[in-house]
Amino acid sequence: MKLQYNGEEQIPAAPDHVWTFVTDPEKVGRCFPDVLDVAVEDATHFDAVVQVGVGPVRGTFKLKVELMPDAAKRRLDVKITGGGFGSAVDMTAAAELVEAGAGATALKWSGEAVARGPVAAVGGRVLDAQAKKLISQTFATVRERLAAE
Amino acid sequence: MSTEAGHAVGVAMKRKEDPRFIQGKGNYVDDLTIPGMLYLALVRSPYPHAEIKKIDIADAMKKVPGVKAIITGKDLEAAGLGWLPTFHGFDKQMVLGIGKVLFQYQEVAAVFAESREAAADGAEAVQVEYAPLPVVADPFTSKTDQVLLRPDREQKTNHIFHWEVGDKDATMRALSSSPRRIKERLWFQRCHPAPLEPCGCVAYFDTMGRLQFHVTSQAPHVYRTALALVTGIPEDKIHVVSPDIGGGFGNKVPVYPGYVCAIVGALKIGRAVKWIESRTENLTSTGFARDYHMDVEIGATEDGRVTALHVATTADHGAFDAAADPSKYPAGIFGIVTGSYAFPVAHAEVDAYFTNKAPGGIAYRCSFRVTEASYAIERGMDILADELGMDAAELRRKNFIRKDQFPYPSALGFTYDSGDYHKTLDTALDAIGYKQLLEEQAEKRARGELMGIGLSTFTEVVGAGPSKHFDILGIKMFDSAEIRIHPTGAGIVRAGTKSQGQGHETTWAQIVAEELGLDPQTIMVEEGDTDTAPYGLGTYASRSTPTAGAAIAMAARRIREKARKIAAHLLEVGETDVEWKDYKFQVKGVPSKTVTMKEVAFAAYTNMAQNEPGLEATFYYDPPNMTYPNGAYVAVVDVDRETGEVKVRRFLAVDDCGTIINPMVVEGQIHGGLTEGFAIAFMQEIQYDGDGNNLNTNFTDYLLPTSLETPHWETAKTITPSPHHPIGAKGVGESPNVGSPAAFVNAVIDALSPLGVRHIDMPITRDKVWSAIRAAEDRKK
Amino acid sequence: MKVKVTVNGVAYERDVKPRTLLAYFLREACGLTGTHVGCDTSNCGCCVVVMDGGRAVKSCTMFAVQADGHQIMTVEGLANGATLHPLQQGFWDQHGLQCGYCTPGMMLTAYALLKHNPNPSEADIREGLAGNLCRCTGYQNIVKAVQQAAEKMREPVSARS
Amino acid sequence: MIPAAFEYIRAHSPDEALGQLQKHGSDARVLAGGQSLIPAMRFRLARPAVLVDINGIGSFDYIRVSNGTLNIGAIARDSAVEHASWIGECKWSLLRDVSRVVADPVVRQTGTVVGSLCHNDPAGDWTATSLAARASVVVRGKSGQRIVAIDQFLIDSFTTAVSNGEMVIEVRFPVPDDRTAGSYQKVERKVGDFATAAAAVQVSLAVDGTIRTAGVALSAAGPCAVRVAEAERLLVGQKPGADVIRAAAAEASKKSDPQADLRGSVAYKKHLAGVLVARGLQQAFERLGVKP
Repeated sequence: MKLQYNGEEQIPAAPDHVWTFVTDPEKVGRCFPDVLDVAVEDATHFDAVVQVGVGPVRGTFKLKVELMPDAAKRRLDVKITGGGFGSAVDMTAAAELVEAGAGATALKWSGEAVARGPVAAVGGRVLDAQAKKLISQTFATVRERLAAE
Repeated sequence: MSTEAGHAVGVAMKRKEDPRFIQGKGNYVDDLTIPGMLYLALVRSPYPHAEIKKIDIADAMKKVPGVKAIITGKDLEAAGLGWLPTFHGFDKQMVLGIGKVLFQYQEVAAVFAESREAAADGAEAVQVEYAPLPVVADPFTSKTDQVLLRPDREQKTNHIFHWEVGDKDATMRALSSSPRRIKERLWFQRCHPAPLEPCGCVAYFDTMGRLQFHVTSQAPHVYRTALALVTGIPEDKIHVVSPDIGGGFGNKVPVYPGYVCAIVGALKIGRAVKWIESRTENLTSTGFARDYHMDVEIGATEDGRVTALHVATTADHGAFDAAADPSKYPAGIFGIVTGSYAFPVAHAEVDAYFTNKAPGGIAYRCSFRVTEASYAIERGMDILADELGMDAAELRRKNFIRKDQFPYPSALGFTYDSGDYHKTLDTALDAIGYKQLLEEQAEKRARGELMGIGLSTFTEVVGAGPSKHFDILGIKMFDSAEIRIHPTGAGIVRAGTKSQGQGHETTWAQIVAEELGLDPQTIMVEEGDTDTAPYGLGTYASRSTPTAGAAIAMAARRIREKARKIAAHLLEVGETDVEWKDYKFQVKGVPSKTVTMKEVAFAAYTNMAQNEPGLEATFYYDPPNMTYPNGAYVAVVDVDRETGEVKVRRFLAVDDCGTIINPMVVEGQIHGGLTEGFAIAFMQEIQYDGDGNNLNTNFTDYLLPTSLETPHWETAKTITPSPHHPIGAKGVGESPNVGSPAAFVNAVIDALSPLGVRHIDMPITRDKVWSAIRAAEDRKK
Repeated sequence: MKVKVTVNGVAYERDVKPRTLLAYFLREACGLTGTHVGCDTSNCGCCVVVMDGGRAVKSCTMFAVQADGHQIMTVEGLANGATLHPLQQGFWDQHGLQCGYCTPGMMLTAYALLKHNPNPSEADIREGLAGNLCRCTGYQNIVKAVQQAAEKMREPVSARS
Repeated sequence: MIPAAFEYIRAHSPDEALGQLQKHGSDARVLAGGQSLIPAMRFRLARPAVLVDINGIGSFDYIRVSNGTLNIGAIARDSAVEHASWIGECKWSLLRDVSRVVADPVVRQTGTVVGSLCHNDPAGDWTATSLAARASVVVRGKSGQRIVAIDQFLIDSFTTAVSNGEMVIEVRFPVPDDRTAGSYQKVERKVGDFATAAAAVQVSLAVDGTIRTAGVALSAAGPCAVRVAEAERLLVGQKPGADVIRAAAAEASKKSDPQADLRGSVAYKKHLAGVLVARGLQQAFERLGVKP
C-alpha cells in the first residue's frame, strides 16, 4: 500500500540556519518521534531505531536513512528504508525551504510511504496513522527544536 | 437405507467415514506427533522482486533458544536441491530464494527449532537484506519483456508458452462473414482454493533409513516419484502417507518448498520435522487458480445460429510455471470452450507470461482450465443473446448439440460421450418456473426494479485421462484399484485416488458391493498410503469416479470371473452354466440353485478345488475417453440500486453426471461446488497492487462465504449414463463450481441490462455494481 | 505458568507458556486433536470449543492461561460414552460434513446456540453459525443437521432413543 | 502464527489491575475479550510485554440500569447485550441492532463492548453507536475516576483518552424515554468483516410528533467514528418526513471522509453513508409507528 502526506511548518529561523539543522544526521535523526537510537554513518547516512506505537501495535522500526541535499541548499530529499514486524517500509520525504520574511522559513514537506508484508496486509490502517505520525512529527519537532534554539 | 448385499449403487447410504470425524477422531497431518519432532518455520520475502544481498542468521542461531538449524537457498543449491521441478514439467521453482526473490512471501530461509514458538521467533530473527528490483505486476506488462524475470531460463523472455487448437483461418473467415458478432474481454480473476486445513507435512527417516513422509497430498504416488527424482532417494526408500485431508480443491496437488525443506531438515538434523503453513502462507504462496484474461468472439446468423468462436487468452502464471496441467496441455483442457454448442468452427489460443506473483495455475475444483473455458462460453452466449435481443434460453436451445449427435466430435477435437442438453435445460426451466419469472421481471422492470435471471448450460470434461493424451511428469493418467475379498465375505478396496471429503470410503465400497453382491458396510476402503495402495494419479479434476471408480468396477468384475469358477465348483456345474443374476451366482435357468458371493468367498479359502486360492484382483484402468457431465443452472437475483447489493433469491442446479453412486453424496458435492462458485462470482479474489503486494493474505480480506451469505440451493437431475464408463458414471465434484459462476454473473448483468450494462468482471462486489449503475445513469444524462 | 483446566470433565494440570493458545494447549498438552486450527484471524471457527457450559469461544483467539480454572468442552466430550450427541447424529444423518475439518467447531458453536435457543428457525441457525466457515457443504445440510439435533433435544429425555 | 513472548498477569480486583497497569506503563495492555488484540499479537503487530487479564474480575461483568443510565461493565460480552432481557424494547433498538452485527456470533461471546470502544477501530460498531446514543465512558486511574463523554473519548484511529496506567471500567448509555427508537445500518462484505460503511441513529419524538432528540453517527467514515452534528441539528424540531431524512443523509455523505480500500472507493463509501443514515432514520421512525 502506498500512502502520501504533505504539510508545512513555519520556522522562526533563517533558511541557512534551518538547512544546517536538517542536513545534520544527528540532529534530524533525533527529531524522529519516539526515537530510541541514532547511529551516524557519515554526513548523509544514518541508522535510526524508532518505537512504534499505535493502539495495540507496539514495536520498533529499524530505519536506514539517506539524506540527499541539493547543491542550492534549499531542497532536501530523504530516503528511508527499513521495517519491522517482518515487513518492509520504504519512505521518501522531501523538504523545501522557502524564505518567509525576516529570519523565518517556510518548510514545505511531502512524504510517501510504501509498506509491504504483514504490516501492510493486516495493519494497513494502523500503519497509515504511524507513517503519517513519523513524517509529520519529525518536521514539527524540527520546528520546535529550531524555535527553542 | 439399504446396507443389504447388493443394490448398493444409487443408494443414499450414510457415510462410513463420518463416525470418526464427528467424534474428533479424524487423523489430519497436524495431529501427528513424533518423539523429538522439530518444527519448521519459513522466512519469507516482503518484496515481490528483489535481489537478496545478505542473509544474516547469526542472531537467530545464537540468541533464540531452541533454534537447531537454518538453511538458505545457497545451502540447498550446494546440495543440488535448489530447484524443484513443477508438475507441469517444463519449469522449475526455487525451493528457497537463490540470488533473488520473484514474488512477495517467497520462501527465503528455513528455520528448524524445538517448538512452534522457537521456530517462529527464529524466523523473525533472521535478517535479510534486499535490493528491490522493478516489479512486473500483470501479464500485459510482462509481455513487453522490459524486465526479464527469469534469467535462469534458456529462453530470454517472460513469455512461457503459446498454445492453440482449432482452425484459426477458417474461424476468422467465418467470424468476418458472420452477420452478427460479439467481442468481449472477460477476466477470470485469480482465486485461491483455501481449504480449511492448510498444507503441511511431517517428515522423518525411520530406523531403516526410510523416508516417512506424511503430507496433505491429493496425489501421494506422484509425490513419491517426484521426491525420488528430486532427492535421489530410491523410490523404495520413500513412504508417502496422505492421512485425512481437510479439503483440497486442487490446492494440495503441487509439491511445495516447505515439503522439500522439511525433508532436508529431517535428513540433515536426524529428527522428525513438522511444517504446517499458516493461513497467510497458504494464501500467498501455494497454488493459486485462474487468472485468465479471455478475449471472446462469437459470430452468429441473424436468427441466432452460432457460426464461429474465437478465444484468445492472456494468462498470468506468476513467478514459476507451476500450473498442474498434463504435459501436453499447457492450458489444460481449455479446448472445451465450445461448450454445449454445435460450433461449426472454432479456435482457442493461450499465451502465458511470468509475473512477480505467487506461482500456481492449479485446477481449483475444476478439470484443468475448464472453469475458465466454461465461464467464457456461457458469458459469451449471454452477451450474444443480449446483442441479438433474443431470450438467453432460446439462443442456447437453438445451438445445443442434439441428443442424436452423440458421440459428438467438437470443433476443438473432443468427442463428447453423451448428453441430452435440451432435456436438462427444459427440466431446469420447468422446475424454476422460467415463464413466470420472465413475467415478474417484466413487471419489475416497468417499476424500475432490478431483477435478473441468469442461465448457464455448461458441459464439463473430466476424468483425465486416456494415456494417449494425458500424463504428469511422463506418468500416464490412468488410475487403479486392488480388491481383496476375505473368507467371510468382507473385504478391502484400495485405490490410487485420495478422498479429501468426497466420501470415497463410502462410494468405493458401494461400487464393490454392487458389483459383487456384498454388504458395503463390510467393504473397507483404504487410500493414500503408497506402501499399500496401487499406483494412481490421485484425486483432482473430478477424475476419481471416471478413473478409479471404473478401475474398482473392473477389478470387481475380475473377481467375479474368478468367483464364477469357484461358484461352478460349489454348484457342481460347468463354468459356462453359471450366470450372475440378482447379485448371486445361479445355475442358468435354475433360480433355485444359487450361491452367494459370501459363500464363494469362504470357499475361495476353504474349498476352491483346482482353482487358485484367494479372491483378489487389481485393475489399472486407462480410460478410453473423458466423460462429459453437463448441467443447466438458473440464478435469480435482485439488485439494490442504492447499495449495489446483489441478493441471490433462488438458484437451481440441474446436473447430469450419468449414473449416480450415492445421491446423498452427489447432492452434497453439488451444494459445496455451488457455494464455491458463488464465492468466486461475488467474493473470492487474490489481488495484487501495482507494486506487487498481495492484498488478500488472510480470511479477513480473502472472503469465504458464511452460512448467512450462502444462498439456499435447489437441485434436480437428469441422468444420461456415460456409454464408455463401466458403470456409466461421469463425475460431479466440480461441475457446480465450473458451471455456476457464469449463471450468477449472467443474472446480475441481466438485472442491469436495461441500464445498458454489458459486463462486470468477477468478483461482483457492491462497489462495482453501484459504480456500473452510476456510470450507466451518467451516460443517460 | 501452572494451569489447571478441566476439559470434558477431566482436570489437566500443565505448565504452559503464557503465549500458548488454548487451541494448541488442547491439541498438544491434552492430546485432544479434534480441535482444529484453520486461520490466524479468528475468522474460520475450526477451533471453537465451549467454555463453562454455554459460551462458544474460538480457542485460537484465547490463551491457555485464560482458561485456568475453567471448564472446556471439546468435540471429544460431546458423546455420552457410546451414544452420540444429537448434534453428532444430526451431522451424520444429514450429510452435514465432507472433509470433517470444520465439523468439531461447527458442532460446538451449534451446541452453544441451542443452549440459548432450543427451537431455532433456519434463519436463526444460519445467523448463529456465521462465525464458522465450511468449504465443503454449502451449509445447507449443516442447517438440517442442527434442526434435527434441536428437535431431538427438545423431546423429553424418556422419548429419546 | 505464534505471538511473541509476554508476561501474563491475572488481576483479581480493579485495584490490582490498576496497580499492574501503573507499574508497567506503556508496556502493558489490558486483556478483556482480546478478539482484536490476540489476532494482532499472532501477527506480532502487537507485542505487549505485559498482559493484564481482567476477565477474572467478576465485579466487571454486569449490565444494569442505575441513575438513568444503562451501565455496561468492562468484561460484559457483546452477546450479553444481544441476549439481555430488555433488548426487545423499542427504545433499545439501536443497541439491539448493533449487538447482532458486531464481528461474528462466536466472537461476540468473548468480545466486550468496553474493549471495542478502547480499541477504537475506525470501522468499529460500538463507537458509532455510542456517539448516536450519547454514551459516556468511566475511566479509572491512580487519582480516582473520571467520566468522559464519548465525543471526547474517541481521539484518533486506535487512540482514546485513556492514558497509560488508566483503564475504562464502564460505558454508560442514557436510558432513552419510551418515544425513542434507533437503528444500526451496516454494509459489510460478509459476516465478521469490518464495516464498508455503517450508520447509527437514535431519535426520540416529542408529544406533538416532532423530533425531540436525534443522534446520528457514522463508522468507517474517517480516522474514527464520527458524529454528524449537522444532521442532528436539522432533524430536531422537525416532523419525521422524507425531506428531513434526505437532508440528514446528505449531511452524512458530506461528513463521511473514508479511505479507499478493498471494501470500496471513497465515492462509494461516502454515498453509502447517506443511504445508510436515510435507511436508519426511516427504520427508527417506523419503529415509532411513524411512516415518514
